[in-house]
Amino acid sequence: MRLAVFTGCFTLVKQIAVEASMLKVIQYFNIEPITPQKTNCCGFAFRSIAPNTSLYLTARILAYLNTFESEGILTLCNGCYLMLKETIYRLKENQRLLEIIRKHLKDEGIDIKSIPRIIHPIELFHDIIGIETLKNIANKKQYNISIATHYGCHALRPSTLPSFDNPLNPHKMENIAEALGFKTKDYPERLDCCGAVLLASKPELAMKLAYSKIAGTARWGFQLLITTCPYCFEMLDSRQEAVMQMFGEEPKLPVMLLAQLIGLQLGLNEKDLALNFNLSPIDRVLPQILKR
Amino acid sequence: MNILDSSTKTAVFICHCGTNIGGVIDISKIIENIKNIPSIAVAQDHRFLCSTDGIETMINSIKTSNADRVVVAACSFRTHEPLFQEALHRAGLNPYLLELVNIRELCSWVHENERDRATEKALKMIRAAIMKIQDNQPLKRIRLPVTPAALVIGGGIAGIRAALDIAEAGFTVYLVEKEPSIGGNMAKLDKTFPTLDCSICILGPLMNIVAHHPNIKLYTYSEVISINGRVGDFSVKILKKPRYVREDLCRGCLICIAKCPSKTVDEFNMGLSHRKAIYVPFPQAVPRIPVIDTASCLYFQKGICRACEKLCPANAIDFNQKEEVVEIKVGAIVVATGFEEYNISQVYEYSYGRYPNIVTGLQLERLASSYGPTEGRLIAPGLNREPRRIAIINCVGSRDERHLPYCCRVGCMASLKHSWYIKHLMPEAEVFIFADEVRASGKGFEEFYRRVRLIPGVYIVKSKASEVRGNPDGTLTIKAFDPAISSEIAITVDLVVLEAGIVASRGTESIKNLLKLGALNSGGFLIELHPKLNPVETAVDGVYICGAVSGPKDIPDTVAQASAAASKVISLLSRGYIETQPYSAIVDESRCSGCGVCSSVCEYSAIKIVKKKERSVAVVDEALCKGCGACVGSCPSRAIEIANLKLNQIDAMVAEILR
Amino acid sequence: MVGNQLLISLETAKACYTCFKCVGVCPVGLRPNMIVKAYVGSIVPEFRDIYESIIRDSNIWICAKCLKCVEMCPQRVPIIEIIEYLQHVASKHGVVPKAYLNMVENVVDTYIAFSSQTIVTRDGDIYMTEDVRDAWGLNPLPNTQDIEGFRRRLKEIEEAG
Amino acid sequence: MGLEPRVLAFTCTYCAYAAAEAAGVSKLQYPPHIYVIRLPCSGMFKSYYVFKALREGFDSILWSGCHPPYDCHFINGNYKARVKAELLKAYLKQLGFEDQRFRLEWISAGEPDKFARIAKEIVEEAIKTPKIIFLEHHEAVNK
Repeated sequence: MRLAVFTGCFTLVKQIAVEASMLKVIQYFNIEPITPQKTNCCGFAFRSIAPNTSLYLTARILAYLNTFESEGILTLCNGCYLMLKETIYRLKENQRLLEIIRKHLKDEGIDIKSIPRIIHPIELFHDIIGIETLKNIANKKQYNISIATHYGCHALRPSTLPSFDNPLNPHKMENIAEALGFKTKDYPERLDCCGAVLLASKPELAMKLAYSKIAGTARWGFQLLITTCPYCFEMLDSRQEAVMQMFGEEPKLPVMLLAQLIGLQLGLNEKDLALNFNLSPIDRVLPQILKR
Repeated sequence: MNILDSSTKTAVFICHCGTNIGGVIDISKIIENIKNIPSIAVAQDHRFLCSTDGIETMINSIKTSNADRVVVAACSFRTHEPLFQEALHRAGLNPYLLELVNIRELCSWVHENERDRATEKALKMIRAAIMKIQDNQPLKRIRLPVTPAALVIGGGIAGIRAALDIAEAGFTVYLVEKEPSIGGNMAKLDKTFPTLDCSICILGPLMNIVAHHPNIKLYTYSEVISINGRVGDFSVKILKKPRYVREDLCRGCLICIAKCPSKTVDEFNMGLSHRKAIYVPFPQAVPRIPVIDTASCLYFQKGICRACEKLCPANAIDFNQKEEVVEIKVGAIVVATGFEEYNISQVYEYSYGRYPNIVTGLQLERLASSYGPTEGRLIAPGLNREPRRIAIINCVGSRDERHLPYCCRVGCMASLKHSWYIKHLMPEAEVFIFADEVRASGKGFEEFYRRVRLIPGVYIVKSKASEVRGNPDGTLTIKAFDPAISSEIAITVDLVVLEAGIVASRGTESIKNLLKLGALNSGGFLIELHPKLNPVETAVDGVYICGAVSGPKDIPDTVAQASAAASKVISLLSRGYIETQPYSAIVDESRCSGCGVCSSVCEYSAIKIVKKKERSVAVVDEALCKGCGACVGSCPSRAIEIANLKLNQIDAMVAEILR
Repeated sequence: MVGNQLLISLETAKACYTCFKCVGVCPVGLRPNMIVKAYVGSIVPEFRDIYESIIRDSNIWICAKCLKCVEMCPQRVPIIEIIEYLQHVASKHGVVPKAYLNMVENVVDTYIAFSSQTIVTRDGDIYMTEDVRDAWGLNPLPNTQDIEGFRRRLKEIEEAG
Repeated sequence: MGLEPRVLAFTCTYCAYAAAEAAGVSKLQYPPHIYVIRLPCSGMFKSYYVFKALREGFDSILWSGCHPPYDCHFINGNYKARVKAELLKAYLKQLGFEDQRFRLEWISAGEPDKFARIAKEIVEEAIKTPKIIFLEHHEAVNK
């Protein structure tokens, strides 16, 4: 299976672990990633200030990835995932704008010829690679580690767009963690926002949201939090220390990417999974997971 | 037929309906136009044709002009057709020589902003009707007898009230209830708003009268499985599920229950407690005869135990009882299958089903009830202690486009009643009600609202609660915004009560299918014939509905409807006969080839192929024919038609509209 | 609000029956119901002031786009579309956080919203983006050779309205 | 004035006609080009009605009844209509009529908005569709 991988700007420049770990892991499952050299911003930042431009930027990605033979686009970032899904829907609604955009795309020698399947990492692991495959990897091993799942707002919402899981009560990430031999439980902060959208414009507010997410999750006694989105990872992992310090607390919640967790189970080494970029205290759980 | 050389004389009457029609359509223009049609004997308009004056004018005009056909352009045939038919009768004409044109619902009301075109359309509609009526024939209704008995489906307060009223009038009533006892949802309530009288204390006596009434035959633990026939003559099959306890022998000592070793979830207590495998749902159950639940009985599951059989002093336990089908004949049917709570675990933000100490309104009724799981002490499930702070959230699933678009009509009052319960049981408790609106429109409701507001420790937040979240210590936090103090609030409580939306009970759809009642409203409710004028009648003659099966209702409204349905049944049964609709199929024997296709498509077996003078022809039994027209569609020779809706009449209308 | 289909039909917005559910659920303390009301009332002079103050007020930009209000709204009011519409109007009046403009500038200059930066490891080592990408065998950042054509097309698209 | 185009709606008494009346009660506005004929049941379907109306000059025909499977007041008239209507659709296509000339719809008594919506749609479609021209016999031969 060939999948075009759309990394998104933030993964590209900052959360490189998201891309590195995902590429390594999916190759193990015989998925051939296509990593295009040319790319651009998905347009999320333009949503309200220049709506047409934002549509054009996403359409450009769709058209460019159209030039590769692939069975779908794997988007590593929740924001990009929403933009790609939403743009397909919007352009279907607005034929006039679609024609204008196509004219500009043709200028560059690309075009939206077909509508690709937009794939979220959770969907990839749960539905394409499949729970049974993951169970075989785990090989009935059980860990005494309780995992909190974090889907991220734009992976699920809005429910008006097609979604890979129940937007108000998702369970696929839990299924994956359980298949890998971990414990999960529902917790009220599960679908809360990490605050990343506000990172550039209102950093203090963003930190406050991240704090209530981290502190709220930690009080349920989880040993590890997993996510897939580079922004959520930035807020919950990379900035955990700063966030907690702002409220006079110590970082306490180890955070890992879903691909990293699966990669560890596959026996991939820590460098391949770029685990040295996880700034949260993952040393607390890492030895237990590595002890296979 | 060409109206220019017509020998008929048609009278046309056009109603203004105040401004409903006259405000949009230029009626004088229409009158001018149709006056020129030679067959028109008289063309008149009237401000309100349905008024006494309108009817008298109509009769006089018909008489003086010697008209032999009448076209009335007014409103729906559903509202005034009988009235105008009666007018024809009084004017000496057969009532089926009337053609009613609906220029209100189908024209003036839907084209309010296009007066000219609406006028043109109305004119064409009226002219088409004039063309059509030239071929109308006088028709006669047939009288058929009525079986003097009624079936009532559902043994809640609505079914009980209806059954008692019909039985009191002297007719036999078969009352069918799917649960082991009658009583329905009202038996689960602790108290009723706004008077706070004990629910079972007012329901219990009625249940006992039903049980012993000479005219009522009670089938509990039974279901209706088939209904055939027509108004006045329904045949109904009732499936009696086996109780495994013989009703004729059981004395109601209930020793069997005390000795039964097997336990399962108690449905009557809304899953908040356990009952035995042999059980009566609640102490006041009618009949007070236990039922064995085979799913949890050790004998049925594993072939062991039989303790109840050994210990029963009356030898009433019979493990060999079988299902039994009873066939009855009735003249009328009342559907009173009631409501149930909406499955609110789908309202994810309120976390129902995630934490034990979140209960529905009906569950709180059981918790507060003296014969409930905690015998009247309010205990928060999961915490196993009395809650000190309680939140009540209204409109859970109701008034919500994602779930139920309609108001549940009882939640507001129930929430006030529930806060009263809580304060009554635990005067120290604090109660928070989250309601963006409190709808207190019934008698005594607003007064009750004020009374509850004044109770110390009851706080009403005038907004919808946003979310319910659990805390590690088992308490729950409600997030909301209080507009009164213009601030976000987070209230931590021990128990959350969700006033769930109301939907029709689970069996309603199958009853609808058995009765061919057509569509359902959202929420699965049955549709009344007319929301204002025929609230307890349905599209099927002889079938009546009452109570929450047609939409959410409180107890007074339910009881009023039940009595209304009963009085409809009584007037039908006491008249003793019905008149069939006369629009039956008629066969043109000169064209009929006797091929029999019509007979094969007729669902009512009304058409037989008969040999007449060496030829086979179709013959219609008018008593069986419903006038559906399936035979008309199937006939290859255009030999069978529906009376007063013949092919050439439709042709005439088509041609006239296009003229 | 993606694409210039700006005018969200009043009918869907007017479905709001002011239950305040969106306010209670908003993690940043916005008043979505007030924004909806201002949008609905923007044609009535008495409500016009609120509408204008919301547009001038930078508060509208604190929306974290978590979309919780949209999911919880019992009347399916497209709250986020209204907020983004008002943000659009505000940006037309020059009210827009600088951070957004920075991102836009970056995209116009380099195709992507962020420029290369420092990345820290758990051991305290500090690298530059390009070095890390190279070390892990990942594609380099996009080449900005033909950025001029890209810029021109962005301009034309937005003007096409 | 002038009501062009013209659309004919055959409705069953218990569902579609009830929906049309309910649309009136709710004052749902739709174009006046549509005329309603009330039949007892959609099962009275006869291709003759449709052909006749098209031949006489109607632009589009709507045939409407109760939702399958259970709503039909006469047990299964809607199924009878559906079987014949599907055949007719195929036949009309062969004869060169556009698809939008004939529509079969299920509209329950509780769906006045659906009736109004369909009425609007079908009239708008009819406006877009060119008039039917029936050739006289000799013209057809010459072509």
